[in-house]
Amino acid sequence: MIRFIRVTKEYASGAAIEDVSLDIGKGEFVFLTGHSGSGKTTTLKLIHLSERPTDGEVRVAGFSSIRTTPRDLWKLRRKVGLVFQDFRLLPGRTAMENVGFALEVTGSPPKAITPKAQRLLSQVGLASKSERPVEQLSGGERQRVAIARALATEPLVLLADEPTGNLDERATRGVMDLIWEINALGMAVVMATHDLELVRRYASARVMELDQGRLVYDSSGVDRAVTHTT
Amino acid sequence: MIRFIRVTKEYASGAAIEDVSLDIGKGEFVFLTGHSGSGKTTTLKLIHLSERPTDGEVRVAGFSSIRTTPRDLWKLRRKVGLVFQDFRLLPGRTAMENVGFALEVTGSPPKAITPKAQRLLSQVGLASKSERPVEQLSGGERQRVAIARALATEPLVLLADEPTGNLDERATRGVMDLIWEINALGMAVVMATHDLELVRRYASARVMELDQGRLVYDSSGVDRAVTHTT
Amino acid sequence: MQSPTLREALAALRRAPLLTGLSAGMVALALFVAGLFGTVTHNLQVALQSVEDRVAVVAYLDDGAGPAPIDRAVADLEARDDVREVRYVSQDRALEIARAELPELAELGAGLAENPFPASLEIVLQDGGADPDAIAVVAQAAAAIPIVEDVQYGQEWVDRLHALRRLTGVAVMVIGAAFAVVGALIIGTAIRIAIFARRDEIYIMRLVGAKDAFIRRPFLLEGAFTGVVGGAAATGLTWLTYQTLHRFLEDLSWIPSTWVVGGIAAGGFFGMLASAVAVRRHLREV
Amino acid sequence: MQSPTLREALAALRRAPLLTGLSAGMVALALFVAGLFGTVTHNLQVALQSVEDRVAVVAYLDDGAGPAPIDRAVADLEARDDVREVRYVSQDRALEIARAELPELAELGAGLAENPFPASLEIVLQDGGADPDAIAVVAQAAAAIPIVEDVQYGQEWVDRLHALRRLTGVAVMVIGAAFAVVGALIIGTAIRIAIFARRDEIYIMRLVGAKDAFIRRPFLLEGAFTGVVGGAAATGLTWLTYQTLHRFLEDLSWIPSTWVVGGIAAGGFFGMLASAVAVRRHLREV
Ligand SMILES: Nc1ncnc2c1ncn2[C@@H]1O[C@H](COP(=O)(O)OP(=O)(O)OP(=O)(O)O)[C@@H](O)[C@H]1O
Ligand SMILES: Nc1ncnc2c1ncn2[C@@H]1O[C@H](COP(=O)(O)OP(=O)(O)OP(=O)(O)O)[C@@H](O)[C@H]1O
Ligand SMILES: [Mg+2]
Ligand SMILES: [Mg+2]
Repeated sequence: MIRFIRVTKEYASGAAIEDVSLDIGKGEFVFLTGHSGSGKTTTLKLIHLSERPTDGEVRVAGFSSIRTTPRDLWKLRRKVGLVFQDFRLLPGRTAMENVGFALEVTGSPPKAITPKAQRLLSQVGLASKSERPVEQLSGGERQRVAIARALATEPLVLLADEPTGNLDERATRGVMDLIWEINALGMAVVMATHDLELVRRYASARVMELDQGRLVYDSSGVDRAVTHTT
Repeated sequence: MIRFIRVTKEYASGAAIEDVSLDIGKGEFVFLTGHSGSGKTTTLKLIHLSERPTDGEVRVAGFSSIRTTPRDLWKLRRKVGLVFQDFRLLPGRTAMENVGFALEVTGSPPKAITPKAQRLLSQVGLASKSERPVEQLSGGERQRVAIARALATEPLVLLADEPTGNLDERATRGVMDLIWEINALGMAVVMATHDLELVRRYASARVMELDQGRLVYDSSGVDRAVTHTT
Repeated sequence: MQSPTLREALAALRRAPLLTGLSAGMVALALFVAGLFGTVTHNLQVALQSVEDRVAVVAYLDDGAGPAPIDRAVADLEARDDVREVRYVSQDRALEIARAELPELAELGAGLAENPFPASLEIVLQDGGADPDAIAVVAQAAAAIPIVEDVQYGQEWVDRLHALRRLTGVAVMVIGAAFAVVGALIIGTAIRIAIFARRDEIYIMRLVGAKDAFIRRPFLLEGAFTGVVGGAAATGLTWLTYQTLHRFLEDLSWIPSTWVVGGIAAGGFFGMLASAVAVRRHLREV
Repeated sequence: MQSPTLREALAALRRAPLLTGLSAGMVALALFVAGLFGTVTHNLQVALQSVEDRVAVVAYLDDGAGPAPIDRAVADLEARDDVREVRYVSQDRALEIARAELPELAELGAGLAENPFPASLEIVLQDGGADPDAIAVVAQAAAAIPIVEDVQYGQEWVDRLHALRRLTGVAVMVIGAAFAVVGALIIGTAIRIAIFARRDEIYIMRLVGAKDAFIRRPFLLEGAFTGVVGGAAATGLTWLTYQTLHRFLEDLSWIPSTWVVGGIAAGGFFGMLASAVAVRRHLREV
């Protein structure tokens, strides 16, 4: 599903990712941990090709960082759900519209859009606020809208950057359970987080740790087999 | 220092804060907790008067929400340091410039600005990245720039909205120690957080809990005396 | 739900009415300038035409020519395709005209033993006849008539008019082109700024998996809308200016309505085009 | 560190050169239109002036007037404050002129027993003398000279010229005002959009405790800068257009340099003012 082949990403200021190779299979659940600035966000950006590696190759759902042209990026993006560290919702639109937009863009039948978006928003606990412009939502509420949007298109891979950074324990549990459930149905998940508590709680997930751009730990070691338990 | 007198804040969609009275003294350290959407951010906004109460009165450092005109807001703002849930750094500028800007605005002598900003950035662990435009910083790095900026002007009150939401354990400890230290010198701190771990660790701080806009718990109870231990 | 394109365009209008309004206003102003220029050009054309209409070949007649041969000469000349009208000017009338046009001649008059002005035929050519060659042909035909003593056709005037036509032609083209470029740049700029203000949004749309065409379409619609609204407003402004001027300059005439319709349509088309260019460029940059 | 105002303004330019460039470009275009209008207005003035210069009172002399009284009459009239020049036109010269101006008279000539045109004095008035009343005074003075038989001053022409002056005055004012408003709106709009694109920044500055004046100053500087750069660019564009037209219209003259300097200064001042208005409004809204 996701494969990094000796990937390096250099910024003007230095390498954010250095010589990382990894392989994430269909339906795997991976926690990406590491200190602030270790390269978690950069790794996720490389996966959905909003950054291209300066060296090496990234392959995701059949798309290669070497061959995919900017014109074709949308095809990849429809297979990848994104939750950003800074939410990135469309301003001036309601929670509903933000989720609906992702569905529309990916060509859902117009009739199915509203009920589906509504269902997702209920699942993240925002049913009552679905008609609220996102500017009028609290930080945690926005984050949940972002999660609902990412899940809306039933992606093959979910990339989530600190999706629980603004959530309290209850909301975190709700969101995690939802993602865990969908993951069980076959969606791969890569979640960047520094909440070690969370990592410990979902102990059956695979854990990768980055340090200064290098992959320093991978719980599945040499053996890449997936053990998924609910 | 901070006093809410039966404060209510109604939005079109309902009350975000309802009939809250509180009193925070000089040099107090307060954790503001509560579920997502319970009104933590709104409370902080009311304190620095970027929102005005629809009912009741907010008094902060000698300024009243009833009498302070928009023209005079800057005077209040210079006494209040702010760390936002979404950072709110000035785009296109370096970490250094962001911190320096706050100092400049508040009338620091030009010569003192650079060394002071540099010192603050070192304290949050960003010495080596001070000349980097903030767009090129990771989430946690941005958050620390925001914290350095808020502390730069030596405010009477520090308002911090989930200041550790994007920080790993190590960075969290660094930042908390810094804030705790400055608090010991007399700066009041109101920190909204849902990290109960953090609240437990700094057990000597006062804790207030909001639920659906109401103040449902205050650890200092009737007795408003401050017990500060390091 | 309505069509996504329409909805997005409306959403943009709803979210940033100021921005859309300002863009439309800017386009209106640019097109207003074009409208004023159009009015000037149109009136220049009208004025030139009326001067051209006065271009005539004058055939001076023998002093002794009788009414019958004169009538025949008139009829012969009027039968020609390239002649619109032939006017007979008697000796007396010629003197009168001369007196009115040259103050010095007012002194003349009864004092003269004999009227020194000959009778003449003024031959007005068909439209577009100000071409020197066409005039020469008519002049030759007139000279061939026996009672015609001499033919004059204001060589100097014809040449001058021709020069004027060329000149105004060039001026209209140069200034018109300048205005067109200005208008184009203003519309393009307004839309680039509108897009600039919405760059985050475009970026998010791409991340969510929107095709470029999907992102582009609402902007095109918005551009066309802006152009049409701007064009209509420009027409209104031009009309107001025209009305104000008309009070003082009664000769002023309103531009042909085809120009108005064409202008508004061009505004719409152009707004769309400018949007397309701006979005394409922006999408390439992100 | 440099002055915060200058640094902030430069920072804006550095961070969003596109936006600043576009604003300056828009201002340049607006002022370019003003420049073209200025060129037209200026040349209209020049043309009117040259027509006015031709307004003269003509005093027809007795046929028998000798050289001495004529010289005295010329000297007397030239001594007047409101007279610029007096030209003597002999009988022969009058006939020559008449022949050149009226083709019909070409037929005359040797055939005439006696030259029917009287000699005359053409009295050219001082600048601004086209006022009908002023002309009447000079005409009376001329009529009082014994050898003067009659005085003419093209009543019709003077009236027409007066009407034309009034007309162009109105037209220049109306169209000029329209252009000024257009320019003002474009500059204001460009700067409002620039501010709109930076609203987050302004908001953050306020939260950090910046005084309104502190926030406003860089925008004012930026506005002034935009205005001056726009004005200079507009001058360049106008000059290019002028050069192009000049090749065909040799009579065209370049606008006075005071206008150019004034225009650029006005652009700067105006850019600043527009910024001030836009920022003030924006700060009130936030
Ligand atoms: N656009 C950029 N230009 C230059 N350097 C960058 C850019 N984006 C990130 N970096 C640097 O690359 C390193 C890795 O950044 P990244 O955002 O991947 O960290 P992270 O692991 O997500 O950290 P955090 O937990 O703080 O979000 C950091 O040192 C950061 O400063
Ligand atoms: N501008 C607004 N307009 C309308 N409703 C708002 C607005 N801002 C906040 N709200 C609502 O007020 C309530 C309290 O919001 P607030 O941002 O204070 O929550 P919070 O405690 O900070 O939550 P979180 O932990 O998720 O950041 C929420 O229900 C939110 O939807
Ligand atoms: Mg990150
Ligand atoms: Mg909040």
